[in-house]
Amino acid sequence: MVLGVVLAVFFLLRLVPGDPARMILGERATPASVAALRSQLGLDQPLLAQLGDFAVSVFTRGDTGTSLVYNVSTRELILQRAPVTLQLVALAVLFSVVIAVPLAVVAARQKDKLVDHLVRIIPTVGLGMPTFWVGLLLIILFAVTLKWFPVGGIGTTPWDPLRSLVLPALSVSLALTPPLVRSLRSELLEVFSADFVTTLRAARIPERRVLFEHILRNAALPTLTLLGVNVSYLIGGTLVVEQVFGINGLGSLLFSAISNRDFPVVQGVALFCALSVVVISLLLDAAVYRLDPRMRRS
Amino acid sequence: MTDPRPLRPRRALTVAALAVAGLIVLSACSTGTASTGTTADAEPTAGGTITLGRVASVTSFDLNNEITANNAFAIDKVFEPLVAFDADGQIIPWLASEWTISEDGLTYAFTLRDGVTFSDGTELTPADVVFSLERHLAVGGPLPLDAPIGSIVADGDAGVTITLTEAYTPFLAELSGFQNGIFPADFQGKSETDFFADPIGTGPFVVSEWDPAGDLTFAANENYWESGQPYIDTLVYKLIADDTQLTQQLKAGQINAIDEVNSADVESLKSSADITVETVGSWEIEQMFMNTTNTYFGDRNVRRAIAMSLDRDGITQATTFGTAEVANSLIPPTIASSANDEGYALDFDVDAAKAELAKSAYPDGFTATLLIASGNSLRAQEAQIIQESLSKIGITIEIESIDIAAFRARFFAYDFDAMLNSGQSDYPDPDALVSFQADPAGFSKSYWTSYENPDVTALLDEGRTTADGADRDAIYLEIQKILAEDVPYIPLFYPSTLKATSSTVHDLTVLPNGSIRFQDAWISE
Amino acid sequence: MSSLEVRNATIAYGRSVAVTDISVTVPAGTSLGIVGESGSGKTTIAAALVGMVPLITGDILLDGAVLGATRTKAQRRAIQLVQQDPYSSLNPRMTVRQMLRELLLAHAIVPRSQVAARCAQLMAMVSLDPGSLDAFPHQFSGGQRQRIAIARALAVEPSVLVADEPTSALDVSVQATVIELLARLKQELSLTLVFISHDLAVVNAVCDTVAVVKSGALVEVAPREQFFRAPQSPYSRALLEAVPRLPTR
Amino acid sequence: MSAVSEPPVTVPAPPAVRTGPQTFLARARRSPTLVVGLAMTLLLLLSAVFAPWLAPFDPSAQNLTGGLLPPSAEHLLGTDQLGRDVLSRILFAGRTDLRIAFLAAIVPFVVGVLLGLVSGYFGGTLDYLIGRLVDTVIAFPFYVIVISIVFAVGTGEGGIYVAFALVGWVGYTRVVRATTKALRGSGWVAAARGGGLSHGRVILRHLLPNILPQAVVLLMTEIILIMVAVVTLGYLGLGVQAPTPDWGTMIHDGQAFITTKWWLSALPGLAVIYTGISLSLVGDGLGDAWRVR
Repeated sequence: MVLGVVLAVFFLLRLVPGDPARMILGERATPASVAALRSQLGLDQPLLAQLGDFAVSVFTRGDTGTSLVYNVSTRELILQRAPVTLQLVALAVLFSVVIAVPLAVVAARQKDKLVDHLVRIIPTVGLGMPTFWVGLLLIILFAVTLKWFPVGGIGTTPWDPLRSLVLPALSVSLALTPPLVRSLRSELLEVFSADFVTTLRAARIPERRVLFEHILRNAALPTLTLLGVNVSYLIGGTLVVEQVFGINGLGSLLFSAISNRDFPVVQGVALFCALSVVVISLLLDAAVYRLDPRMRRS
Repeated sequence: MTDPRPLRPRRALTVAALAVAGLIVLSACSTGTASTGTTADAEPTAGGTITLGRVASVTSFDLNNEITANNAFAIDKVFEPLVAFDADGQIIPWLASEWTISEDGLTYAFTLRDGVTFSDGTELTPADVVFSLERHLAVGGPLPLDAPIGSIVADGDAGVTITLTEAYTPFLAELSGFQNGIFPADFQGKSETDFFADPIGTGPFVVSEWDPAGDLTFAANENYWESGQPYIDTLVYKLIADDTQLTQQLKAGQINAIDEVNSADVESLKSSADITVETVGSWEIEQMFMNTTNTYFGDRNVRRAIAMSLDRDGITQATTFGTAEVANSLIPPTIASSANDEGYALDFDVDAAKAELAKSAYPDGFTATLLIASGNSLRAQEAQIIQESLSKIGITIEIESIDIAAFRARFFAYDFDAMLNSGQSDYPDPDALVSFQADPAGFSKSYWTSYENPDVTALLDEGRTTADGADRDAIYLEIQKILAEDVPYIPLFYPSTLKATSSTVHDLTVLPNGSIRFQDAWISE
Repeated sequence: MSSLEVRNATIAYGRSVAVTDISVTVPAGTSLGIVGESGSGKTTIAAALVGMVPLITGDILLDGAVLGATRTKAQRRAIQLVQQDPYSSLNPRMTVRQMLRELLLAHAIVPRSQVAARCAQLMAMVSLDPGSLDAFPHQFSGGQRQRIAIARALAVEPSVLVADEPTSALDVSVQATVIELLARLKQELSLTLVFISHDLAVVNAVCDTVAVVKSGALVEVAPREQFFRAPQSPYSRALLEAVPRLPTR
Repeated sequence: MSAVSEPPVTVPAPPAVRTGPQTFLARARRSPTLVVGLAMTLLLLLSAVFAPWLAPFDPSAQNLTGGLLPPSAEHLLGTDQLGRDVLSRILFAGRTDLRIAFLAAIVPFVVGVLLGLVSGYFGGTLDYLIGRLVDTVIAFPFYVIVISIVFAVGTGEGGIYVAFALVGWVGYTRVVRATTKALRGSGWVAAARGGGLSHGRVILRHLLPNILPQAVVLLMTEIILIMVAVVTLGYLGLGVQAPTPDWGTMIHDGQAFITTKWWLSALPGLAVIYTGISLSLVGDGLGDAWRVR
């Protein structure tokens, strides 16, 4: 599957018109110097030879080659940029859960009351929100007007990086929260009416313990599964948000690489994203497996 | 040294230059500094960091192989050429303190400035100059030395003599480019790759931390030849790929300066008390290019009709918010021999445009495509105005907006009807723009328009060899006149170099090529 | 009216063998009851008879002709199945008329113009009101659904009907009426019937021959009267003794 | 007990017998979500269809000296940089964006549902291959693949249709495949096959109607996602070509003035959100009304 992603990216990119050498040298460079650079970068090799070199590089060094533009190893570039992106993803997931769980609990407990209806509107609003637009509004409101957070970038003083990630993570999580609230709410409703909950209640187990130890635990499973399904969407959203907030993570690396036709970097980032999706999905599966005794038996 | 014709500096520039005239001690020849300084009386204070936000990272210091601004404006902090230009585009002495040009224009004898050392403390010698320029000749690169150079010879302890095979008036201007900076002979024994990874030059700054895909940190060169300079300790080039972010981060005080200001943002930046916006005339010119091999655009009457149907004032005002100057000729007023005030351009007149189109082979109009690069909202706006304007004379324009790499691929293949793009002079000589945009023998075939006019070709050959003066002026005025009548491209406006800084930053020298001289800059508080 | 024969059949679901080496013959127009406890492989045999599950070894013969691994349209039509659970055996998004009509047309059983009449006739055959032809499955009770399932099976005019525990999902009160219906139809339409059940009483009521299956193997095949009077195998005896009260006939 | 002839059992006439559409309509009428959603969508569609009559100005008519005017009686939502009426442009942009979103949703819907059906019904090698293909496309960050395809095919509407035709089917395939797998084992599918019906007929006449409601609900979500993507592409300058108005381009063009003339970016964004809410409510409502007991 990962192989499929890489191959698709390799050929897709080469279908795209545009010459990396031209992008590096600019519009007024002479054809001679462009040709020289093309041959220096190996772009004049036949496509299959390029694919061969690429494959060798991936399997022997775990690298998709040297960046055409930056002239450094793609692996190095990605490893350097990945932490901030992964932090952003992690924080966004955290926010989503922190926002979604209480909302869903409140809505489920007050089923069909006003609160429930209000909460149920959230998914409908959230689905149609362009992430970049939400980001813009958050910047205007919380950074420019209220000055609570930096407008973008990643600061360098100890607390800055975290503060800088708050608004971007919020933008991403606002897109992710709606489906979470929706599924969690309906799961909770089912669990609330389940026999074992009635039994627990009848046994005078404190309501709080029922909620946290039994109900949430059961409702958490489908939520985790849903997160797994949305991992790729989540990473995609993160890449766009990085642009809006001027964060130099994988997203900005990828977008500049796409527009510069920096093939090795685009391939590398796509490979990394695909691997991340696989790894995160596996981790979530493992979590579900641990949490769900039924899964362990079968 | 020849005597470059006095330019018509813009009023703002003159005022700024006067304000700092008594303040900065430069060598006798280097005058004319545009400056952001609002505190004319203040003494520069040493120390501090300036963080400049830029939309692209610095990817290479190999000056002979680079052309793009993101690299050029970092290279020129480290490497310096023999001669330079000031904020008005005048050629000034730099590593060479003086020079003589022989009567026939073939021999240039330079004398190196006293006491110049590289950042590692080794002394600058004529051998370094010979090595550097010869390496550039060997490499060629995207900005090759076009001058017909015969020989480059070291002459004693401080002399370098360059002999041309024929007269080439733009030579000094060409030498002033960043790509002709001087580096140590033999790269101090290192490989080229190693040397440019940790470059050593005579410039005011040295590279201290560098992520080719991210930020670059410069430290002041302790051995800089202008004593006391640079004032600041550290200069950071911070990569912020998004325009809006650039502006917002400057406003929020997260950075001190931004390299490229969107004209739309100028008003809101100026309204902010802690921000200074510097507007300096550039060597750039925004144009609509027409492919003369195209059926319709090959018709001179069609091109003239289009020129007359465009309200260039309106376009300039609506798209640049008063930051740019309406263009009437190919050569901007920041470069000698500009015909901007000569009244050659075809004026906006819809009726005359219709009459002109009636004389063409396509009196009833036609449909054509206007190619633009996506992600550039300025061009998108211009394109829409042009589209609307041409519809008034019966020409239907379809706008095709494609990403920059695809855009370049298209026009390099001459595969376009008309496009919006900008011309840019690399050095302050009229020949640069004219050669690139009107020479059918050049690789770009008159900026991919395939425009060819034997009169123009003859004139531009003559201009290259005629010494600076009234005769040379006349040649370029004549070229601009013919171009204004044939209109292979319509000059729209001359964009300004726009820089914004927080008001604690003083005395930035903004150059007309878009670069900034930071050795004069200082930071208060 | 057709005869059905199973010869040395071994049937597997996935990798686990469900039924091993069974042989049984059902003469034309007679009925065979297959009994055994749940999990013994009864349903697997039913599935194999109608071609839903392939045989590993052995053959199924219809009127002496071997049925191949992939059956022809006519062969599939000849042997019809009535499934155990009437709640899942009817497409929830089709009306009864749509279901019947589709089959009548697919096999060109009657001309297009007579489809409506034939649908009504089929409903009458299973004792349902033809007026409810346009209702959806969820609007019927379990017993009614099982009648619809039978009508659907009969629509293609099969010669063999396989009924897989047709009453086990129904209320006791309606079980009898469905059994009676099947018995009547067998008689009226001269069907060859394979009746699968764990209920010996029902088998006794409907079947001419009884086959006992245990753990995927055939334990005993005997005519009904002989089986109920003097079962040969100990397992059959145990089965019979487990029935509290044997209905007499 | 001998051969019986019992009296015909009659099914009770209405109210028990109600045909499908009636049940659906009845439920639909009782679902406030659907009613509100449909009303909002209707309003949206009307404003899009009747934009030429509703809009006070030609959306492309420029006035270079009357740019960036604040809202006034003449221009209810002010003017943009080129002096064009913002209200008119928002109305016309809706027309463009909705048309593209709906059209671009068709091919992926048809392809995705069919692949899901075929894959889930037949299983085996084909199913394995389709499953891997789905995994591959899903592992791609969505915007990366869409942007790359748009680069390859060319910007503008054509590129958008191709891009979504290539990636949009996965969602349907994944859901439909899972559902079909679950339904394949059900008795009525076996019965249909046992009745001598062809695979094609079983898939199209029996399985399709059963998975269609789910797919249509998903379609609503996909239309919203496509609309947001079209707007995002417009924002990046890769979408609809000027001068055709588009909400994304409008947001981008207004962004430079966001601190002084916030409505230029905010209003087109709100229009996107309104569309999202409308369609989302319709999707939810349909889901409720279609659910089979």
